[in-house]
Amino acid sequence: MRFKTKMTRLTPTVGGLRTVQWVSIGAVLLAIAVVPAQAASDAETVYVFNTLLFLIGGFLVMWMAAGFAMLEAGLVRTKNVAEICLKNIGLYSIAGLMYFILGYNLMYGVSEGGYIGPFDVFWSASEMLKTVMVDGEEVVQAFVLDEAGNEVRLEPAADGYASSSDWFFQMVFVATAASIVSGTVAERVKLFPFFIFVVVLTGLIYPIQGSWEWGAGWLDAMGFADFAGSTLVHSTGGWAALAGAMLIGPRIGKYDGQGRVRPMPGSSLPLATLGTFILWVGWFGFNGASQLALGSDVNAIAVANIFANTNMAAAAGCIATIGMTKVMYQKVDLTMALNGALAGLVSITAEPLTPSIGAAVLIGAVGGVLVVFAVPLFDKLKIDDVVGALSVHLVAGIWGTMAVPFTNSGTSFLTQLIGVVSIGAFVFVTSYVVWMILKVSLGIRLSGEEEESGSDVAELGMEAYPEFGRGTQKLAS
Amino acid sequence: MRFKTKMTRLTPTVGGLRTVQWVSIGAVLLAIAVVPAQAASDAETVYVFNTLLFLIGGFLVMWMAAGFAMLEAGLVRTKNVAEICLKNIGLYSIAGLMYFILGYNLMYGVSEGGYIGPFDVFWSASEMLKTVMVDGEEVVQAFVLDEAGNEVRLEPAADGYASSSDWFFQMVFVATAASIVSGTVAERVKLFPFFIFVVVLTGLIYPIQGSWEWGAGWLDAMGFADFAGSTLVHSTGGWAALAGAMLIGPRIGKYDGQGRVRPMPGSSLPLATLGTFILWVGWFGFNGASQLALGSDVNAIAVANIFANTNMAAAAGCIATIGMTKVMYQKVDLTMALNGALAGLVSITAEPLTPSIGAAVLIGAVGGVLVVFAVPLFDKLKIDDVVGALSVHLVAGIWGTMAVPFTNSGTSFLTQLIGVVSIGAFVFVTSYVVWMILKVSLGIRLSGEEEESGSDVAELGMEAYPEFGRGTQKLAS
Amino acid sequence: MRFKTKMTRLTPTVGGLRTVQWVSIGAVLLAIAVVPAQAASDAETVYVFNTLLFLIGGFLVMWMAAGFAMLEAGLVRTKNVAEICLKNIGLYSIAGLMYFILGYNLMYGVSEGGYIGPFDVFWSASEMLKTVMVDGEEVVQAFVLDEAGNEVRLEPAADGYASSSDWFFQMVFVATAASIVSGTVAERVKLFPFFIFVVVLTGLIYPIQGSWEWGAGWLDAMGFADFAGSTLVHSTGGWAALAGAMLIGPRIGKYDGQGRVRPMPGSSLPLATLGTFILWVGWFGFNGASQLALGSDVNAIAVANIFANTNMAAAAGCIATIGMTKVMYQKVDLTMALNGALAGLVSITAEPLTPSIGAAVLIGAVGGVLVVFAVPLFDKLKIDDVVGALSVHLVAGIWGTMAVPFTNSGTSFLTQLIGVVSIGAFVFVTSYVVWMILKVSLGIRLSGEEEESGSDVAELGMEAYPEFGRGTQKLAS
Amino acid sequence: MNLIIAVIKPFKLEAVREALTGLGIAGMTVTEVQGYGRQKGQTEIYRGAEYEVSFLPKVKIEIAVASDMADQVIEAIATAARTGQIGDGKIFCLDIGKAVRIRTNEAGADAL
Amino acid sequence: MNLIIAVIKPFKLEAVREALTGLGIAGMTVTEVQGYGRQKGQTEIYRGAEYEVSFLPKVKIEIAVASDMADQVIEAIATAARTGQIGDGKIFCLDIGKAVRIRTNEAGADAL
Amino acid sequence: MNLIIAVIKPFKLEAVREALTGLGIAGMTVTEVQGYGRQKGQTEIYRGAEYEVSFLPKVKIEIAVASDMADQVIEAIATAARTGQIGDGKIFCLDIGKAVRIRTNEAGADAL
Ligand SMILES: Nc1ncnc2c1ncn2[C@@H]1O[C@H](COP(=O)(O)OP(=O)(O)O)[C@@H](O)[C@H]1O
Ligand SMILES: Nc1ncnc2c1ncn2[C@@H]1O[C@H](COP(=O)(O)OP(=O)(O)O)[C@@H](O)[C@H]1O
Ligand SMILES: Nc1ncnc2c1ncn2[C@@H]1O[C@H](COP(=O)(O)OP(=O)(O)O)[C@@H](O)[C@H]1O
Repeated sequence: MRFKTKMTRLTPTVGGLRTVQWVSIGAVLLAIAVVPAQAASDAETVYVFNTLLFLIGGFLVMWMAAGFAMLEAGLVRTKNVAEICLKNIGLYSIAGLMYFILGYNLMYGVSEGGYIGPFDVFWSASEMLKTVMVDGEEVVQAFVLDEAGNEVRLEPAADGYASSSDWFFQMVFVATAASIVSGTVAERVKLFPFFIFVVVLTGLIYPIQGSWEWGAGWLDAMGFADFAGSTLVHSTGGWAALAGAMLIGPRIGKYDGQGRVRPMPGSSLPLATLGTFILWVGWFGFNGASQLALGSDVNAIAVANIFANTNMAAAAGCIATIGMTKVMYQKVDLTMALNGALAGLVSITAEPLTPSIGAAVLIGAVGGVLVVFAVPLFDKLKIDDVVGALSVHLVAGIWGTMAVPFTNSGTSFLTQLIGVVSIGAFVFVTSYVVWMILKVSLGIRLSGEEEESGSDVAELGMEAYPEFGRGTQKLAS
Repeated sequence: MRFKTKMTRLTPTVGGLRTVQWVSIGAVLLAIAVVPAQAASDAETVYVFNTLLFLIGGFLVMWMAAGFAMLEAGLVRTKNVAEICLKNIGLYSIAGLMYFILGYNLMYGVSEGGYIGPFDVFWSASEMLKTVMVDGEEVVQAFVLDEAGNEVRLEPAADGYASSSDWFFQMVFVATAASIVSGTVAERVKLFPFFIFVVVLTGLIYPIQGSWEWGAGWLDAMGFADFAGSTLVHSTGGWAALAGAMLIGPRIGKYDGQGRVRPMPGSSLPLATLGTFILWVGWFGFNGASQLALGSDVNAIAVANIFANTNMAAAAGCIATIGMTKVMYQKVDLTMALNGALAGLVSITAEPLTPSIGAAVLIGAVGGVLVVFAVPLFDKLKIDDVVGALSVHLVAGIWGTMAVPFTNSGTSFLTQLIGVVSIGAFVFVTSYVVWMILKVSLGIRLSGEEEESGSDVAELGMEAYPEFGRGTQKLAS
Repeated sequence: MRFKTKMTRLTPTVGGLRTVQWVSIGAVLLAIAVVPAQAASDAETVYVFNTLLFLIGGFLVMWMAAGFAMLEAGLVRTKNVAEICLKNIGLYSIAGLMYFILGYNLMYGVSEGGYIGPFDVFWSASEMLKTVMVDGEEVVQAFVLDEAGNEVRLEPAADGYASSSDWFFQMVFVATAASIVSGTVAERVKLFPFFIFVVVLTGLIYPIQGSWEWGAGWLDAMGFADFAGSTLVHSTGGWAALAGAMLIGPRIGKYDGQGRVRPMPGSSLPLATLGTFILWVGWFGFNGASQLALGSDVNAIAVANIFANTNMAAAAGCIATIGMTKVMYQKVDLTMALNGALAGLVSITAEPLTPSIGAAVLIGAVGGVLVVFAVPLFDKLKIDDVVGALSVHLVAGIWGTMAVPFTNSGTSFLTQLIGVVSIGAFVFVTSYVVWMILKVSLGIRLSGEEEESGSDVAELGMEAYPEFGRGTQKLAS
Repeated sequence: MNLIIAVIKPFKLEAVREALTGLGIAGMTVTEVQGYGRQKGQTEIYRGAEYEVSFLPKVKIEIAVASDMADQVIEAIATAARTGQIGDGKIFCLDIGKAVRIRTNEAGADAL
Repeated sequence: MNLIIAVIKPFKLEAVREALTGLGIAGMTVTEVQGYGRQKGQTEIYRGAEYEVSFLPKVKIEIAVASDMADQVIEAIATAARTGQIGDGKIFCLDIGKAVRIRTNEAGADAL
Repeated sequence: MNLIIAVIKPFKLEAVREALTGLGIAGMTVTEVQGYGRQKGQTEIYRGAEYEVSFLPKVKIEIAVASDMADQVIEAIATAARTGQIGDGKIFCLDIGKAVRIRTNEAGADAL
């Protein structure tokens, strides 16, 4: 979980490199506490640094919503591009609203070691800014409620960061999980049932499983480690997507009578590339700010190491995929290379701090290799995953989580497995139930005719590229 | 205005939510002053934080220029895409140059409570970096001029931030106002007359009205509040665009003989979506850094609250528009959803600090709803606004400004109205005059033939997507 | 080089503007050293600020990789778009891996005034994070090795920044140089030979020449100045590209029998525009964080000035190009305007700190003008530079480097010339040799048939926009 | 039966479609094409090099009609598509040997 | 020889191609077109304004065949392209005076 | 009059246009098409699944000419478009019953 320091010491695991001793630092509060006797002003500086880290990380992760939108827009066919754009901006909006209404309190209000948090509606910031008179001058000061419910002046040292900055940062993560789902079930899912699923996922499913680890619930108590969410965010999105894909079935014509796969190439590979780059840059916020603290040498070093590891895992995932596809198909598959970079990112997300760069490279490369095998495998199972989200987020998410003990000796494979399985089971089952209810009530799939004419025309009544050829207008100029 | 703390206390206005008491913090200087007895080094830390806030905010707002370019490129027809790209990068460049030559001095050199600033050309930074000998070693130190014109060593405590960082941040705002205009008059305006208009807008019109509020002129003295520019930036751009649209007339064929609207769908909805996401992420800089200070707990909390409110207003605007269009047209209009998110952002811009998240949601949602009605309304008035900039920036800008008193009790509806009307009148009238002069002199509109073949060929002699179909070259190979 | 303060004093060179006295600040270590008697906590704050500057600068420069990808994807023909996307994400990945394996140690391990660094493989961070017992509580602390090889607790004051943050920042620069090459030789170079060239460029050529200046080698000792890499990064990329372009020859049909140029317009100007905006925003990191320090008033001012100058040089380059093309061709060439903005950025990169804004405008404008003449000149020489990278990065890079003495009086034209020539000669010759070896061994050019059907089909077996027309599938539905 | 092929300026498509609907013509097939003719293409500039764009965007309409309607249809298209400016386009009339409506297998004039 | 022009629904292209290959037809040329006919286009909405999209995406196939194959080919296309729904399209058969294979200069039926 | 329809490799368009201009042919209409024939399409791979792209990009040229020019034109196209490689394309010649220049209403050979 994110609020206590892991007190574990690591032994270096990658030979041959100049290795260093790492310790996973998960938290700010203790780190602050241990800095010897600081003056008030210093605690305030740390407070500002921590807040700033959340805000920078937050806008970077928010930017990932654009990355998912572009990646998915590039990988669906032209007739579904406008609708996938709408789904992505819509689900990002819904995720924020649900996390405000229900999610955050549910996730971070859980009791220590607990299983489910309180259903308190409407999150609000814990600080109050007030004007008070100091030496005859009006001054703005921050207040909080103490345990007795009295307003007391905020002591930055005792707090860590502005509560809204943390809320903002946690909120953008929820949207990531939801974005994963939209890519898998694209081109055939009905718009509003999909949005309803997002409401449940972001308001209930995600926060409940999230509370187990980051909310200091039972998985955290057990020693499970998932630094920035290989399992909590990426696999969670993947499991929810898998349940959806199984219930909704493949796109018309995707698998022919003899079980052969008929590729349905996406509309625009440069958009897909752009989306991948956006996700990559956003991931620095995703992993880096998950250190949750910046205002000390130790935390600054940690964030810097995370940046370097995150980048190198992605680079290794990308190169591994380029090499693998060249070897296997004699040609290099760009869409696989994009997925490979993303798989590298997902893989390192469970533990971006403790690996040396060399270890990060290995972890990311394995993630990339996994994608090359996972994509055809899902096709063999006739699970039609339009953008490869299952291979990238679910498979590499599991790999990344299971790989944590290689570099973080405070963790164990068993505990990691328990975490992966319990979260997977919970998310898959609840998602399956929700998709099923939607299927039998509203229906989750477009009619065959709608699917064939495209979801853009069916759901939006518009086209993504409405001009015919080079721009002859359907209506006179 | 941005340089003094508003000493007002707010009463919570949104029932049902756990409300907190907010106070709008507009400034750094006082905030610094009130921190009890700080050592010099602490003031320097604050100075660095404040500068950093401007720089981060500045590059985020600069990035919005790309957002406007993509949004507009996606919403014009193919034959005008290259030219709108040129217009956007050109206007951003012009805005910076004019603000350097004239604008900044005009805007921030105004006397307190005044109406117009000095026409001093060429802004320059106020600090000088010099090498001096200290204890036999060469050291770089910063100097400023004191009131007597003598060079004195910079005391960070007394200053607040590097002057260039503030200049940079204010400069990028000007470009935003100009970008709004380009979207409305797109597809028919002549390139160079448009650029001349931008010169006047960014060098004179924007800075003069801006000085009234942010330059501590008469509107600020009166108590008008516009935190980050719903009126000063967005409505200003909107009024200038409206004047242009009225004088230039609608595109050929937009309204038929019986007053019916003939839709002219844009060339690429994924580009428009990308543009919207870019604007959204840039807006965290737009609103967040308008706090103008970061280096204290109070300011850090304020910036964090602004981030959260900004995001949630956009999310609410987007969802409100999705819901409204579904109800009204049975289909969801993606372009409206994009406009809705932007309207949410514009709405919260006048006061992103004092609302609770719940209030921000409501303010943004109303902005989104307004767009759904404003777009057809402008069409009914035969004001042809290609990208919906009037609905988003003018209408939601007015709404956002008028909504400030709901959450900021230090403001009044009357003063807000005075601000909206006076700035609106000034900008509309001066813009109208400038457009009119351009119309009768150079002409502002492409010939019918040029418009029909497209501004790309007419003005640039090139095409945005020059290849025919899948890439047969017009010239061999 | 980047690690010592330049102790030079400048005399203002641009008349007419309110000029100030500037001093180039290149470094953190000394700047920290001279701050009078700071408490430990303050040094830690500075340490965090410096690290943060690298991290923010680093992700902005990383984002430039997306900018190059989009710029190049927009300027190649449709049949080569997917492959250029692959090249860009691949080269960015390779650059990081090579810099980790070899480059960084080679570049920054050089002896003072030296010519070549050590071939130590695998860079690793110099700090170790460890858990220790303090007053009975477990605390994480950072340790480093002292000269005797003993672990000692890290004293932030003596260090400056987290080593990984510096590594990350330097690493993303390498990719920039490689990106330049891909644009010039696009549409005809074979994929894997290109990647092999990138391996050598980023692992050997770039780090060796980089060590001469930023590694404190002989050019630095001589007084050569290149703040953020007009020569070290941009011209280096340009020379490597020039060697490649000369050996690979022009695209089929680019120059006809009579030496006339046959334009081959790029596939998508909005993508090229987006790429340019991405590069522009990334450049704030490129130049701004090259100050290498943030934690003092002097450094904050310096970074702020750099931001302002960087922006204004780009704006001036863009406007200069718009004006020039309008005058020369009666039409404005968007692709030139994009190149002009980039040329402004490259021009100011050698010295973004000492110029006043007015001087920055002039430096950038000259860069823009140069591009307008350089592009047809390279065509006259039958050097086929698909995206104009030679004109932008090589020509403007030389100009920017030679212009440093105009505003930085601690430099001389002669030394600048020596730097430009020696790095140019080294990079051109070594690149030429590598390209030549590749040419005679693997071959560097696609067959005529492959080039005509496009590198997408030849190398990737896929198409960037695989759908025919408005989305009829080649395979049913 | 005849197949009438008309190459017209793109922005005249709607006018032509309306004129034909006025004649009771229920169907047509439209293709985006590039035309080369007396109307000169524009000179475009790309990165300092001028070049002639010799092909201009046109729209090709194909209409199958009963032979007795052919002249009327040609007349209607010509009138609706005419601007009097160079580049207005051409109309060609060909014979159709056989026509079939796929849905119903109707043949001949009934298929139209 | 005949030139058979068929306008069909895009997603039927593959089925038609297979049917023709079954008949031993070795070549065809396909164009993306817009069709107007009895099948009504959908109503689209753009920024609050509804409009009728009267043209629908279709695919046009042109096949040159020896005259004795013509009826068989028409039949095969009609069968493969039929959904029974409105908008299935048309087949027209024209006479070809002369055919040449560019590569070899073969003429007549040998060119096909 | 004849309508000559030629399907050629895209990169031969310019050579054909020049050859025809050399014959005094003032106009033509060009369409981007997909061709299926003896020339096999490439195998493409998408996410681990191989598939045959059976259609290849071609360009279709339509030229209306006076009948006495037809053979000359066919000859010129064939020569200019020939690479000798498989996939060079076909030329078909059809009869035109009537031709009209929209701008002037000129008919017959004058319309061309
Ligand atoms: N001989 C021809 N065969 C086929 N199409 C032609 C021919 N001549 C002209 N066209 C088509 O008609 C269009 C208009 O012809 P053009 O000579 O430019 O002007 P006009 O229609 O005024 O005679 C051309 O762009 C081309 O598409
Ligand atoms: N008279 C015509 N000439 C040329 N093409 C036609 C004609 N009528 C119809 N078409 C083409 O056939 C398509 C289908 O025709 P339509 O009338 O919609 O349905 P159906 O095929 O069931 O009769 C149209 O979209 C159009 O492309
Ligand atoms: N029977 C046909 N009818 C119409 N077009 C054809 C026919 N056969 C071939 N084509 C067109 O000619 C092109 C070239 O034909 P192909 O058989 O590949 O090679 P070749 O031209 O060498 O005979 C095809 O791609 C197709 O567009």
